[in-house]
This record gives sequence, C-alpha cells and structure tokens, in this order.
Amino acid sequence: MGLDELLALLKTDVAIETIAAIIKILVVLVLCLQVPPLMVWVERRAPAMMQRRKGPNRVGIFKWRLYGLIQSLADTVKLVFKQEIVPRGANKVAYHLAPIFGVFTALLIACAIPFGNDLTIFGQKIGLSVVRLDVGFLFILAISSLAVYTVTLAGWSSNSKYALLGSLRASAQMISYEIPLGMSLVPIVIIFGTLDLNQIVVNQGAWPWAWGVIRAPVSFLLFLICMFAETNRAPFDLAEGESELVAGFHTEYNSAKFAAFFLGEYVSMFVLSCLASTIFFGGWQAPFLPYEKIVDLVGGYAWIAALVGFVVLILKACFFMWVYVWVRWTLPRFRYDQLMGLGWKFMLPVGLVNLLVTALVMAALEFR
Amino acid sequence: MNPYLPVLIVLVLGVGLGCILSALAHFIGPRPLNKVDDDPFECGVPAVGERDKMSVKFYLTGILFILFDIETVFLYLWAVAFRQLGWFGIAEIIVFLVILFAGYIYVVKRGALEWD
Amino acid sequence: MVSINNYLILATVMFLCGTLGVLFRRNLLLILMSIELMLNAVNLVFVSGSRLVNNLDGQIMVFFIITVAACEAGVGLAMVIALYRRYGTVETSFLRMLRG
Amino acid sequence: MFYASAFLITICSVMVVTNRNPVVSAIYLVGDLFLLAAVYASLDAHFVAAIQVLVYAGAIVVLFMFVIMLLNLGPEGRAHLRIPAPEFAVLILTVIGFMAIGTMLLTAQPTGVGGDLSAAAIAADGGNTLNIAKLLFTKFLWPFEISSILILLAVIAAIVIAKKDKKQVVHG
Repeated sequence: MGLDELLALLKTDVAIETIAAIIKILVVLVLCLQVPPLMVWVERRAPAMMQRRKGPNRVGIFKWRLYGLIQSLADTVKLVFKQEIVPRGANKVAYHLAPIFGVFTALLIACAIPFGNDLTIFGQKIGLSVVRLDVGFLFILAISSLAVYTVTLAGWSSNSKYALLGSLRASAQMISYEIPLGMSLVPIVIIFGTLDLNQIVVNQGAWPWAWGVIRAPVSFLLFLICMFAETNRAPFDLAEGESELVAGFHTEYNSAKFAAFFLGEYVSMFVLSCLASTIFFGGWQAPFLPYEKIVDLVGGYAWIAALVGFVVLILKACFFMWVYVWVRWTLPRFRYDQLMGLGWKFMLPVGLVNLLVTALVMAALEFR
Repeated sequence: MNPYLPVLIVLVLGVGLGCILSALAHFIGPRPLNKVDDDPFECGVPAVGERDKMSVKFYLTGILFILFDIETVFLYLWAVAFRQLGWFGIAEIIVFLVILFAGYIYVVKRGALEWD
Repeated sequence: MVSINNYLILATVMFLCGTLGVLFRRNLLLILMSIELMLNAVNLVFVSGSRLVNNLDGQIMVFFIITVAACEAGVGLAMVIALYRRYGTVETSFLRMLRG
Repeated sequence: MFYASAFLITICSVMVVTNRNPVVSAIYLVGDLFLLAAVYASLDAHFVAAIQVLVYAGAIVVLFMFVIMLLNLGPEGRAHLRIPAPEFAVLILTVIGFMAIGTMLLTAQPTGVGGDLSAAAIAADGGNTLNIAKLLFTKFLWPFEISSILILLAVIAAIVIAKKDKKQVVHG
C-alpha cells in the first residue's frame, strides 16, 4: 500500500472517528491519573500553609525536592511494595471487587464531560468528550449511583466491625445525598432545555451572568453540598471519623488496594469538580471571551481555541479542588443525625421548591 | 459507531487498572504471613463476639431512596420536555409532586428520618 | 441487527433462571432477587419488541415495570425484615410451618 | 457484541440463582442488570438503559445489599435435591409457555406498525429521552399519575411494616 492510499484511508470518516476516540480516551485517562498524586501533595502542603508549618519537604531525587511533590511518588512506590493482607474470614470475591468498582465508576463519569467545543476535522464533526449521549445527565447519575457498591462491598467483605459500620454509614449517606443531587440538576435541564452537557455549555455562553450559577443559584448550593457528601469528604467524612471508626470502610485494606481507593476517591472528586464547572460555571467557555472570538484571535485555528477551552475547564476544576481542601481544613465534622437531617429534611424540600419556582418562572417567561 | 463503544473501552481500561493495582501488591509485596497479620482490626485487642446487627434505620433510608430516586427520574423526563408540554405539563407534575409530598410528610411525621 | 429470536431466547433463559430460583431457593431474599430477574427478562422482551415494531410504548412499559419493581422490592424487603425480626430467620422451609 | 453480553448475562443469571452466599448473588445481579443496560443501549433505547442502571443497579440492588448486611446473613446450606411435584409442574408449564410464544413469533413475524425507530430517525426527532417524555406525559398520563400513588402507598407500607413501634414488645 502506498503512502497516498494510507493517507486516503486515514481521511475516511470511520478512521477519523476512531483515532479521535482513542486520543480522547487517552487524554481523559492520563489526566485522571495525574490527579491523585497532585492532590495528595496539595492536601499536605495546603493545611501546612494554613497552619503555619512546613509539611513534607524532605523527599527528593538527588537534589530536586519540588516542594515535597516527590513525596507522593515515594508514597505510591511504598504502597505498592507493602505486604498485601487479606483479613481472615473476608469474602474474597467482594473484597477484591470493591476497589475496582471505585476506579472504573470515577473514570466512566469522566467520559461524559465535554472538554471543548465540537471540532470539525476533515469535514467530520468531533465532540470533545469521550461519549456524547442524549441522556448525558442521566448517564452521569446512573454511573455515580454505582459508586455506592465500592463502599458497601468493601465494608461488608472485610469481616470487621469498624469497616461494616463505616460502610453502612457511608453508603446511607451517599444514597441520601443522591436524591438532592439529582433534584438540584432538574432546574438546569429546564433552563437550558437539554440533557446534553456540551449543549448546556454552549447555551451558557461566555458571559458570566448567563452561567448556571447566576441563573440557578440555589441549585448550585445544593449541588456543592452534595458534591462533598457524595465523595465522603469533610465536613461529611463521618465514614472515616478517625476517632470512632479507625478509617471507615477501608480499614482492612492495605498496600496497592488502598492506593486504588485513593485513586477512585480523588478521581471522582476531580470529575465532580469538572461537572460543577461545566454545569454552573460555563465549562470550557473562557469568561468574557466568546468562542468565536478566541478562534479569530488565534488566527482561525479551531483546535487552538479548543485547547484554550480545555485549559479553562481544568483551571475551573482546580478551583473546586482547592475548595475541597479548603473546606476540609476549615469546617468541623457533622454529627450523623445532623447529616441525615440536612439531607432529607432540608435539602430535599428545598430542592423541590427550587424546582417548582424555576419551572413557574421559566413558564411565565416563555409561554405567554 | 455506537456511542457507547468508547464507554466500553474506558470501562475495560478502568477495570484493568483496578485489577493491575490489586495484582501488583499480590506479586510484589512480601509474602510470608505472620500469625496475627490477617486478624480483623480491633485496635490490637483480640476480636470479640459476632458482628452486631445493624439498625433498621439504614434500611428505611434505603427504601426512601429508591422511591425518591424514581421520582427524580420522572422529574427529569418532564424537565426534558418542559417546553413541549407547557402549562399542562406543569399541572401534571404538580399533581404528581403533591401526592408524593403527602408521602414525604407521612415519613417525617412517623419519625422514620429521626436518628437517635 | 440481531434477530429478535435471540433476544427472546436470552429472555427465556433469564426467566427460567428466575423461575428456578423462586421455586427451589429457600432464602426469601434470593426469591425476591429471582423475581427481579424474571421482571428483567420481561423488560428485555419489551425493549426488543419495541424496536421490532418501531413503537416507543414498549419502552414506557419498561419504565413503569421498573417503578413497580422498585415498589415491590421496597415492600417485599420490609416484609423480610419484619419476618426476620419476628422469627429470626428468612428460610422459607421454616416459614412454611406457619401455614395453619 | 450482543452474543458476548448474552453469554455473560446467562452466566450471571445462573450464578444469581445458584450461589450460596446472598451477597455474591447480589453482585452477580448487578452484573446482570449492567449487561442488560448494555443490550438496551445497543437497541438504541438509551433512556431505558440509563434508568436500568440508575434505578435497578444503583438503587434496588443496593437495598438488597443493605438488608443482607442488616440481617448479617451468611451462606445458606445446600438446597434439597427433592423436587416437589407442584413446583415441578410450574416449571414444565413455564417451559411450554415459552415454547408456545417462540413458535408463535417464528410463524408470524410481527412487522413495524409505528414510526421509524432507527438511531438516525430518533436523533432527528430530538432524541430518545424527549420522545419518551412526550409520550409519557400525553398518552400515558393516567398510568403516570397512578404510579405516583403507587409510590406513595409503597412508602407508607414499607414504613408501617418495617418500623419498630415503641409500644410493641421488642423481639431479639
């Protein structure tokens, strides 16, 4: 086969689509795998900064310490080389399955997030998310509802009282906050009239006063609270209240499986941050700079504009990641009855009222 | 191309990643097990007694979750067709929500959401 | 597209598994799970049939079936819990003795 | 694609029914439901696929898990090999019923009566979810409202049955 034929083959629709899909998958995977080590570093250095201490800064390769960044690397290596201990009486199937659930649910949600506007490559329209579905939102909710199994299976299988208690608490918390999470997003669907995440970003535009956070502020607050609760992060980290439950559902996990839990947790934090930016903060839209204008500015190269959008989205997500850390070291932990009360007795009614008010206002504006 | 094909690929990669992490420890980590290594963790004290039975509260939360979950799905369906359905749709959903809210009030009144 | 018969065969296998579970398992929870399996077999028939005759009604039926299944699971499991609390077991062979 | 998932679904279904440990059964049930969602997706029924995972795998089976954990159920003993006569009759009847349906479908292949449901046609019409929504809130208005009453009743029933009354004597 000659070179020309090969090039012609590469320009067919199927080939372009396939190559684009592979690239997108790789980008998402690589991006998600960068998050945990970086976040571990941030979570050590940020509180150190807040509490006026130094934090880990000793580990280095030769003389490069990179402000303690190498510590994450060292920890990863350490975790992998640790002895693996499966507790006696543990259910093997469930015990080995739990961390896997955690990793793949987080990665699957990342698939639905649009990292840029649609690109046209050789006359083929390519959406910059791994998967583009007309059930977009529901896909995310569905996959995130599977994340409960990580917690349930891990706690149940490890044959330990602490783990079981921690997992029951954590899973009850996760399912309780899934309802307000779902409800907080319904007004967004009403306002933007679509379940497609990229369409929502396009409809928000580049002007911050048209973004979701301004049009549906109550939804944003509900979503923010649910974000913390779904990932079992402070102030909702009762599942691993160190003083009562040792480490919660992953008490009996060690070595690389423990690392897998970490990976799942941080990736899902990152994905939820991306989601929050996408829905409420205009996603890949740079503030005050409409997409067309960026395309003009960079001389008509749409892919550079898409790259700008990608960076903008990551920056927005980083902001939310910072909020995660910030809140963790600022707010005290909730009590369990307060936590469940907040979810069921406050957020659920507020979510419903928010939904109805949004619907009535939109109806009054749109159907005369 | 089926839109779910990339999802499948990521699913396989994700599961593979989880498996690799699990397997790594299995093959790299030191093997010999101490006698007490695989004891369930009890803060260093030998484990006592059976696992306790759990409060039925968790179960009640579970069932309420299912039912409100379905309600949310109905709400999404309505929200998607919001513009096509118009005021008629709003009237329908209000009837729907009123009926379910009656259930919610019953739940609260019966104290099924109290954690003591 | 795969022929409808294959979907029906798959549904049959699932339904039979469910039937076997309901008939021969002694654990009430397993019986409830088997019922879910049977309901899913029915759902599969509905969805593939909806595609076959090009009519969305089948998919809406599935939606209602899922609603009913959720309610059934909720109430059924509540009964399992109540029975367990009363008699300390969920084995049908024991509960059968309750028949007057 | 279909054959792979069909094969796995069959295995999972058999495992659900035959496994002695309820939690492991529940795990296989999740696998079953997830694979079924994949089959629905391959039939372009995206909405049904999504709620299959959201409600079935993400909620109903979680509830099963909760109950199993709550009651702390261990593996059960081997089932009796003796097959009671009435149950055997039911089994035979089921097989015969399925064979009847199969023959019916083989002899009279039903053909399209409604609109076009191919992926392209659905996309042109605003997507699977929108179509289902429109149908649900017009043609299926009454079932929709009745299902809300059903949910209400289920809430009340579940709480009445499962909740321990303070007045009642507490067993165990």
